[in-house]
Amino acid sequence: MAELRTETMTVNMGPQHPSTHGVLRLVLELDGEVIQSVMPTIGYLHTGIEKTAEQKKWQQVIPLVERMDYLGAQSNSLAYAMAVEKLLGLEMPGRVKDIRVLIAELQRIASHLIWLGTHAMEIGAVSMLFYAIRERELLLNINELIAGFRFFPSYIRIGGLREDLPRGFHESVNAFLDRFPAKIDEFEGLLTKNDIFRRRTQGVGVITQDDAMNWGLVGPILRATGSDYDVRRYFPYLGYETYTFNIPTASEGDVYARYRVRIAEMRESVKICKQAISRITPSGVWACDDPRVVPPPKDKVYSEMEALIQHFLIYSQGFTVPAGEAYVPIEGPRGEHGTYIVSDGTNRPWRVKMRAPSFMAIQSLPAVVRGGLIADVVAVIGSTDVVMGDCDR
Amino acid sequence: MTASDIINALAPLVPNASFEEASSVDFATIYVPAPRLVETCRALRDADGLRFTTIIEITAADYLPRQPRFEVVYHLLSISRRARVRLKVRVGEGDALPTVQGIWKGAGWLEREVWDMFGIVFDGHPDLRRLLMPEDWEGHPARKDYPVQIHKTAQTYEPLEVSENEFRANIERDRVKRAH
Amino acid sequence: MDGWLGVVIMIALGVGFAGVMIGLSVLLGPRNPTPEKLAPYECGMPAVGDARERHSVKFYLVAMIFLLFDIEIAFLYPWALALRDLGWFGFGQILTFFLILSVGYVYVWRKGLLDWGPAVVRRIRDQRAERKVA
Amino acid sequence: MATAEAHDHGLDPELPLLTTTVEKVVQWARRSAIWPAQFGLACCAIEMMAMAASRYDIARFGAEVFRGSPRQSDLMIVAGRLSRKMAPAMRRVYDQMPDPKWVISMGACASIGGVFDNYAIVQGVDQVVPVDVYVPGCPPRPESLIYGIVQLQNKIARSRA
Repeated sequence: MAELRTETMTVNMGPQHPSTHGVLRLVLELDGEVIQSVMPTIGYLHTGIEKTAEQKKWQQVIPLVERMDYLGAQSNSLAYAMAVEKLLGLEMPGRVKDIRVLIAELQRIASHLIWLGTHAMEIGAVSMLFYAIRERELLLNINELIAGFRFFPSYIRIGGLREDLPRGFHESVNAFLDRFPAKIDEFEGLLTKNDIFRRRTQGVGVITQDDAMNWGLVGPILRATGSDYDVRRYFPYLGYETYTFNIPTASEGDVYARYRVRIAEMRESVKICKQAISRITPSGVWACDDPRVVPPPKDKVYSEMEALIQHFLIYSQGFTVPAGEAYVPIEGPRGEHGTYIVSDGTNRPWRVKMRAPSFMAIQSLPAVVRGGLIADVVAVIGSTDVVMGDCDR
Repeated sequence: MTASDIINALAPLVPNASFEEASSVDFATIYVPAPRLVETCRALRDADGLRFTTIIEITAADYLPRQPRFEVVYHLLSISRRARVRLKVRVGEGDALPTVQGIWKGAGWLEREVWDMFGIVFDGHPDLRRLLMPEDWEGHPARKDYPVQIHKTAQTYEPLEVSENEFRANIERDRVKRAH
Repeated sequence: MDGWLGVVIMIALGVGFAGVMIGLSVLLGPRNPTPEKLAPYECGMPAVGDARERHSVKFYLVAMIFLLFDIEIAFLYPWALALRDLGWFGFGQILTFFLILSVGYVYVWRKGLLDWGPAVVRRIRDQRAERKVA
Repeated sequence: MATAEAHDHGLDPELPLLTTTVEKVVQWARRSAIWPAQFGLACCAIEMMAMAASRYDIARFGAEVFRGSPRQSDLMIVAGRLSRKMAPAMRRVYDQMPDPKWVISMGACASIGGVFDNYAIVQGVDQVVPVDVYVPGCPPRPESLIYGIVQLQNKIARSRA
């Protein structure tokens, strides 16, 4: 067919769209169905969290930071808490570290489940959404156990945890960990060898390894291109070096490779959780012993004068963090999370900036999708696991 | 890799540049003079001993009472060397920084966000527009002298239809050149 | 003539059901056509360009090909009904009919009209690569 | 102030023959198959998905069909924080929904701006669209959203056709 010069059509894949994982606007320039160029516009969920965080005390910023990347809420608060603890120079006892590893890995599984559900649904496997969310409900039950709240438990605090583990925590986590690998096999049975899914995802949205590095896409996207960079392995924190797990990678760098990497990551997370839960004693120390930061246990507050004063000081005035800046990277579900905080020595942060992996993923979208079809845009957005709260902050 | 190692490694590549080592609790932090920024970044990325191939983050902080007012912060990562570095550049009100988008493609939007939030212009940036705020927004919200709450009712009027060249003209109009 | 009663009832039911549903919604539904409501919907944004633009030729070509082969199938129905008494002669006729149309099918295939999905994308990419090389 | 004009659900006034029973039937039909438009903004959207999924199944109340385009939906669940840049888009989507239409403001951020009292968030969706039911919570549990939808259904049953 001779190359007919056709006028391109500009179509808005706008903020209110079922498959843009939130409020992302893509202005597509189309020749027939082949995409000539994409111009993403973000900011439709810009919440000014960093500005609000500058008005709050250190401990009050945790609920704000959790609502940035609402699918990886616990990994956000973990990144923020560790950054502040590094400035304070606090060292967490072993048990607190293990509990934090367990919570971060459970959060990764929950985030990957939502990714799997919505990604497969957008490609056509609608029932995957219901299977994935059913498993996620069990994880939300565990969140309810530790904090009474399904979605943003705020269980990780600066200086340790909110309180000790509740009764029945070990049983419910072990029940989930025993049941979940069979569920992953069931999901894989549905999708991995499914010819429609493979035809829609293989060879689509290919990102090369040095492109991924150049775009700053450190995370599952980079691991799908062959590099085994994972913050848990390259810059270990919370004692990750003492856990035995491997880093799943793929080499093609397309949508199907990212799918395989995340599914294998879920299996690795189950392995880490099993090792973590076996180390954690049902009750024990749940915070570091710095009286300026960690409030005293409730019964002491009612009986002793000093504890009452300490409790009052912490919750009225907050604590001061020595001046300086810190950035502690952790491996969130979408890639490297980290909070760059600047403190001027008062009880309020001077600057809080969360590093957003989804921001970098959307930025690289035009280069990845050019020349593909409209349906490929949907598959690529799904595979980069973009969360608009994380991108717009 | 401590800050002094990096400065020594950079010395031959970026001749007589005044790097300052800053104290930090986590990883190497270096103050870079604004005119030498692009050379330093290119050297950091390409030099064998450094290989900082990944841009992690570009952000800024507004230290209002202090002059020069802003500090633009670049976080870089070297996967092969397992090293991180934080470059800091002091920028005054209304000054401009050269863009590093030529070195890392990931820097494009990060600089657009710093321009949108702090009003720091990046020279040579191909598409410097507002990123997070609406196109017709006045003021740069993340500055310390910008109020947290601006009691303004939500503006909901928008034209019903926009022709394609109007759409492109709007984009062109919002693009910031180094004019002001 | 007796067979036609069933057809008439079926048509009456179909038209009746559709008519009642649309009639009810026209009768009972409130109507206030504001200009925003009548504007083309583009995901909440002002529509870029108007809807009646020059579409790519590929859409029309595929429509024509569909028309062609759909009518071909339509001819099969009466043939299938009368297959018993047509016998081998009828079978021969349909075979020539198919041969002629399959020539058209092969032509369309070789011309690349049918590859709509990734094949088009790969071909465009190769052409672009060649142009870059040349 | 975008006047939160009461969008009329009124029927054609020229139809004198409408008796209360027909009105009751019409209201029953409208409320038992209320199709929400997909207007998920932020974290509440994930809880809305959890509500539509198998554990808190909203299909029991006839509202599980989440339509992608506002043309086929008659309920807009504003799930999440509405930023100033998104307000015109939301008003446009609301205008393009056919009458009769209702709005549920899900979550504290949509209702009053929630924890984000700053320049970027519209402090309450009722500045942009007339809201019928406010569901508190950040994010509200799926049960409380279902309770909100049931309250809306009662409201439809009470209101004139």
